[in-house]
Amino acid sequence: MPERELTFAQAVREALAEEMRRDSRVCILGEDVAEAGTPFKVLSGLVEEFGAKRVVDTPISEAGFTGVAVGAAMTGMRPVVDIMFGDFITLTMDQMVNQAAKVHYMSGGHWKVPMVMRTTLGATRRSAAQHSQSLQAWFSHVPGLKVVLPSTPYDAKGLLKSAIRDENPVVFFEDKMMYKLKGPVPEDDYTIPLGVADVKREGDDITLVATSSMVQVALGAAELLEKEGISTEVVDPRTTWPLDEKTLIDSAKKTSRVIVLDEGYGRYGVTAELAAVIAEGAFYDLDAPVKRMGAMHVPIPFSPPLEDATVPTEQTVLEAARSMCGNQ
Amino acid sequence: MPERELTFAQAVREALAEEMRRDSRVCILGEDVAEAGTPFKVLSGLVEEFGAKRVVDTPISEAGFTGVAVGAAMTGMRPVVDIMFGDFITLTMDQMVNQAAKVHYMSGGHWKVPMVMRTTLGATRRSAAQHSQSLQAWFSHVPGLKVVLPSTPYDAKGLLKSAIRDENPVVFFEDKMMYKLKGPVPEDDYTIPLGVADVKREGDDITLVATSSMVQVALGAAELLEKEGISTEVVDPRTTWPLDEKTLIDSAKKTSRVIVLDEGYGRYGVTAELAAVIAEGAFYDLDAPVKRMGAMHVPIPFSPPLEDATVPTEQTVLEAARSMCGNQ
Amino acid sequence: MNPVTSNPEARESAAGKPATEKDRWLHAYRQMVSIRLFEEQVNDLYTRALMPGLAHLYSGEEAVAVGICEALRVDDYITSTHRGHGHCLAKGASPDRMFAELLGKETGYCRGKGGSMHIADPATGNLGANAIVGGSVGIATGAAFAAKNLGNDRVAVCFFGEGALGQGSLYEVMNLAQLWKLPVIYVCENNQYNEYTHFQETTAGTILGRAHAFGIETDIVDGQDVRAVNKIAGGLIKRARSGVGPAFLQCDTYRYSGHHVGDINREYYRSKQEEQAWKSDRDPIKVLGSWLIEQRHSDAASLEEIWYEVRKEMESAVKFAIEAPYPKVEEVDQHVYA
Amino acid sequence: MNPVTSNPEARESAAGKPATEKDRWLHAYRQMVSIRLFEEQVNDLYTRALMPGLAHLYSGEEAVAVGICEALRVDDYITSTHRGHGHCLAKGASPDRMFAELLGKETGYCRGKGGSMHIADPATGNLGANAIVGGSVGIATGAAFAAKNLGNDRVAVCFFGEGALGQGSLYEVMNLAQLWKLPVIYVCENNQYNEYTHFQETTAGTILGRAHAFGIETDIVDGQDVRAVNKIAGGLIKRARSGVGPAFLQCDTYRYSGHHVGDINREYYRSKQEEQAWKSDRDPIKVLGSWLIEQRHSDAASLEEIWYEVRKEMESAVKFAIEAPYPKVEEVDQHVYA
Ligand SMILES: Cc1ncc(C[n+]2csc(CCOP(=O)(O)OP(=O)(O)O)c2C)c(N)n1
Ligand SMILES: Cc1ncc(C[n+]2csc(CCOP(=O)(O)OP(=O)(O)O)c2C)c(N)n1
Ligand SMILES: [Mg+2]
Ligand SMILES: [Mg+2]
Repeated sequence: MPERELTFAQAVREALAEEMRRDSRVCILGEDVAEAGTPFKVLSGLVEEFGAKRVVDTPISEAGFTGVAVGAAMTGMRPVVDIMFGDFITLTMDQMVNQAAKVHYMSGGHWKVPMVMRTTLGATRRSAAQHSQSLQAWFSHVPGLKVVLPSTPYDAKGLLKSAIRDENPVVFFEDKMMYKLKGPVPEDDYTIPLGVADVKREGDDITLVATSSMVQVALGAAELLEKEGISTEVVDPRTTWPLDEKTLIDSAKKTSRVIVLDEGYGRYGVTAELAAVIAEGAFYDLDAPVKRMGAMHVPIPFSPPLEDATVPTEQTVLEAARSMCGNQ
Repeated sequence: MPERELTFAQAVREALAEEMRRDSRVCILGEDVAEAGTPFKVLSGLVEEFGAKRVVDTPISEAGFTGVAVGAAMTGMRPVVDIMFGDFITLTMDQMVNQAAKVHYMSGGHWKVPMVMRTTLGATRRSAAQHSQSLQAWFSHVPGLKVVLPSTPYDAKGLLKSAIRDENPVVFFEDKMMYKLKGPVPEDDYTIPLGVADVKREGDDITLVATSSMVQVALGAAELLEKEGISTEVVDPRTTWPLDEKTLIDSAKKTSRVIVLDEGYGRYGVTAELAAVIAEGAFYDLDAPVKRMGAMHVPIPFSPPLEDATVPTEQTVLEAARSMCGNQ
Repeated sequence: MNPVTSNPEARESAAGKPATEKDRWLHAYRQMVSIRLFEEQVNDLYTRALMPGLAHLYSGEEAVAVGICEALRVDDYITSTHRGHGHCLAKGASPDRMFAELLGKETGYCRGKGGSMHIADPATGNLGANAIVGGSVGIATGAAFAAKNLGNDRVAVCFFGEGALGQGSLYEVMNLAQLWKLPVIYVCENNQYNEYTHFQETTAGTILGRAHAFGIETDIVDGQDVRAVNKIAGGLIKRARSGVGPAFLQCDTYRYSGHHVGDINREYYRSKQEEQAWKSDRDPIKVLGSWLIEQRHSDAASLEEIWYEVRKEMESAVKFAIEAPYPKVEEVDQHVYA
Repeated sequence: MNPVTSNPEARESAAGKPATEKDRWLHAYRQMVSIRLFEEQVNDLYTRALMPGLAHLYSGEEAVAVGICEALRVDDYITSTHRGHGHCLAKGASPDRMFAELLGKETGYCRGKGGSMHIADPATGNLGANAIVGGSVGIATGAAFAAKNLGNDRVAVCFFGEGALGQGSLYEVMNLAQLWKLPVIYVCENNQYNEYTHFQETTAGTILGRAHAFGIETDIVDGQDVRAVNKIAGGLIKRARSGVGPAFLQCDTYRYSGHHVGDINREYYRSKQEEQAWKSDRDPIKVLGSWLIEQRHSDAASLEEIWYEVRKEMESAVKFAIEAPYPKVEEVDQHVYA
């Protein structure tokens, strides 16, 4: 029997539906999540199955309904909030960082906040500076939060189910450009633990450590590199926190050359932490400095030729890898 | 004539007073900034000199008055907003990141936002998890913002004057524990350019790159190391963005051993970027991996013995440096 | 091509000089037609796949932007929204540079860096459209703060959809504006929907009560009647300019199209009949046109002529934009810092 | 030592069983005295440099917390503020574990990790004090959301100072609460000052108008009269519990001390006369005491006896806390994740 394929969006929806069937405390809060199924149509059909009490349309009040989710999570629900564009997490930082992330600790372990925030990342949709950011570095910086960055439909389903079952606040970033990407997704009730990296492709000459949207870019670049005789390993941390340092470092030790890729702004971003961890852990094995590739340090421009220049592509990764391997 | 000494708080106040005298467009907005002169008393006396139209008490509306400052800056004022505790920047992220940082770029260079946000950082005041954070990494991650971390009264005055004269939104972090620290401050109208690191102490065996509160810790550790025969260089980037990479890398090349120190959470924080930059730039000169020291990855606890364990101290830096230099 | 410079009546009225009743309303008519036909072109560019991304059309709501901007001076400020083309045009922007911006071209208002949702224009006091719902309420209030502090007598108008009533920052800044008696007018364009949800499902209590709570002067107007909007706005603007303080104006209106150009099948959230009723009974351009004819300020043929002229203008503006070059890629990291 | 478990009347009243009028108000009296004397000890710990950091005293405001919490069940929820000791005690927390928390000790409610501003206690439905002004409005509303969805009939009370009216999130959640008819009561403790600024300088319009805007049931009460608070709160809580929806209660009150224990010289923002007038004319404990005596529910000596007993209790609670051990340093990274 051929493996079943789902799109990334379908995988997310299936994870939610399965968890909502399994546990009546799971509910969804967000703007246009019900009949509209979100502007990206990721949630289509859920309100029909679970009703408007569990798939709840909210006003445009990101701080407000995120705060409500924190309180609801503390008192017996398992809310999943939907923040349409990752750029709008700016409005929820107090609730996520000063409240959700700290409640368990500040209460000496008494209260828990089992909630999930689903939001998006990624540029190149011609949506300009306020609808194109990839701000996962901020949440990754905050103790008390977990941060998930799925890169395939398979991972999306398994990781989202783990996130919903987790007893802590988890932020789940979905790449908008990936919603239509297809891939095999088992019908089973499988979960993928948070904090375990995945080697998406094995190789010997160079490691590409990539998150979310950049995993597909890395895999594409690996194909091209293969033709040039460069064997490329692609490692996907899958969660920036908890971080599976060992898998990253082991791969770096094996290949001795590493490029880290993340679609957030390059400066003070996810790539900095990953590079620092690898540079420290594989110090004596590296042949060259770890190279970082992220979004250019500019607000994302609207104009297509400019926007395209801000994000790493298969081509720019290929060139960087080639030059690192001395095949320039 | 002996050099004049001021406290850090006095230096900040003097910079503000001088700039307000020089330029009538400079005004201050914040909670209890007028008669109370802020809870830290940093602004005492300013309302008496400049009046309540220029030193403006606001309601407890961080998002609101930050937004007002953005608009006022675009239309001819040069506002300085006061966010009492750095933890409250969570409430201003949309205005700072989606608005202030992007207005110039999104408008194709037409509008400018010459504003300053002054806020605080630092733990060990027994203020617990919501009043002790050092969140400079977030703003450093955002193109369009500049981020200043003064470590001495002298730097505070010179850097704040530059920040106020800058045509861009600048975030200025003051260490609460440093307000009473004294140091020489000239009476002149001097400025310190943003983006120029300062070698606070020269040395040959190891480099401590430290920001804000950690500079004093690094200097203290350097004294102790001196007694053990380890010559320590202390480099203060002074601004995390723009970042003076060259001075950091040059020092690393010289000493070949580096510890980076910042009071923010260690994970995905400022130390990650500084370490990554140095590991890349001085790759062939480093004798050991760059070591990072930041706040422990926990919400800051209230209990004194616990809180004290979360932050690097002279002693822990000493030990790390000692072991790095092989003098264990 | 820029209405502000090309149209003497507009200049005079903007400068506070009384133009004749007839000239004023004919100008308003032309402005509304400009917006309508601008949006027609935008939709066309989208369906022809010539426009990158999406856009949110203002068709149906023209009387709000025009009624209010006709009561403003050219040096007064506005802030606008994701549905901002109407505000920009009404405040005096040129269609050619707007289209260029929508196509990401170098001659666009923002050199292509902003796109549809971020058009800004210092020359007409346009502080910029904003893609964050409620994102500009602080900016508009800040412009009013500056006007008051710098002692010029400018006024700032903050346009926002009724969806922005969900954003807490609106309440924060209304409090500040009233405490400090700032010359800012909050204009709530109640087009009945927040994206795909009727506003009554997201709005407890009343819209005006939200401003009234802060002691702010409030009013409500039929947003399809440009003369009514203009009259009420004129009074509130005069009041604000004189230093009495802010105001909040609810304009009831309707967007003819989907939430954005791609929102085609929308019967799950509103009926075709409802859309049709607004278009046939309450179209702002028809309403003003009938009045102009009734008053003998114009006749059907002359009005037709305006449509014809504006359509030509829009066509050539689109052509200008299509032919314009993209910015050079090297520009990508310019304008990050001033 | 825990008032909830040690005091049968309280348990009964909390369980909804009617206690006698006399017993109810004597219990309320004791609760208010507990808060007053707790805060006396806190100030003392501060001046003796035994307490790390600062604390915000509730003295003067006792009738609000007690009046409201006496109308709640033990399984109802509250959220509290930086000035939270009164809410915690009124909801049933034990002074000993509270003092331990204030000193950062392992036996504290939060194992010393929270301190004065973060006391939380699941056993009494206390979701936690919050050091972010307005930071808990979402949490309280969320607890009400859960209560409604889980079909239990709990109510959530959100205590906040009038300074929190400056925070936009309050308006966001009041809208949600009213739309969804959630069982949450927003209790605005108007003690006249936001830190060092009189609330009239920061509050345009009216306090009640802020909730009225959303169609929320509102009321105002003399926050120095515990019986009045209790009566009005009782009605609103009953209403909320029955599913009718949220309410907003303004309690006018006064803090006797500075903003925090270190705020000693405060004449630049309020006069000694003003402070004295509230203390002598409107002290909530005196007000209730006089009534108890008038009604012959008690006499001066019996009331005196309550003070004596409570003082002893507080002294031993402080002693417990001082003698308690700090948490082990290894605990520092426990409880980051559940
Ligand atoms: C803070 C924020 N949340 C959500 C969105 C997504 N969004 C864009 S427009 C819109 C609806 C806005 O409705 P309204 O304010 O009534 O304006 P209209 O589109 O009707 O003109 C939403 C939810 C956004 N841009 N910003
Ligand atoms: C968001 C936020 N801004 C500022 C502060 C600093 N702060 C602590 S208490 C306080 C005043 C609060 O006044 P009010 O809400 O009336 O409570 P009260 O102290 O009078 O009980 C301020 C400004 C804070 N803790 N949180
Ligand atoms: Mg609308
Ligand atoms: Mg108060």
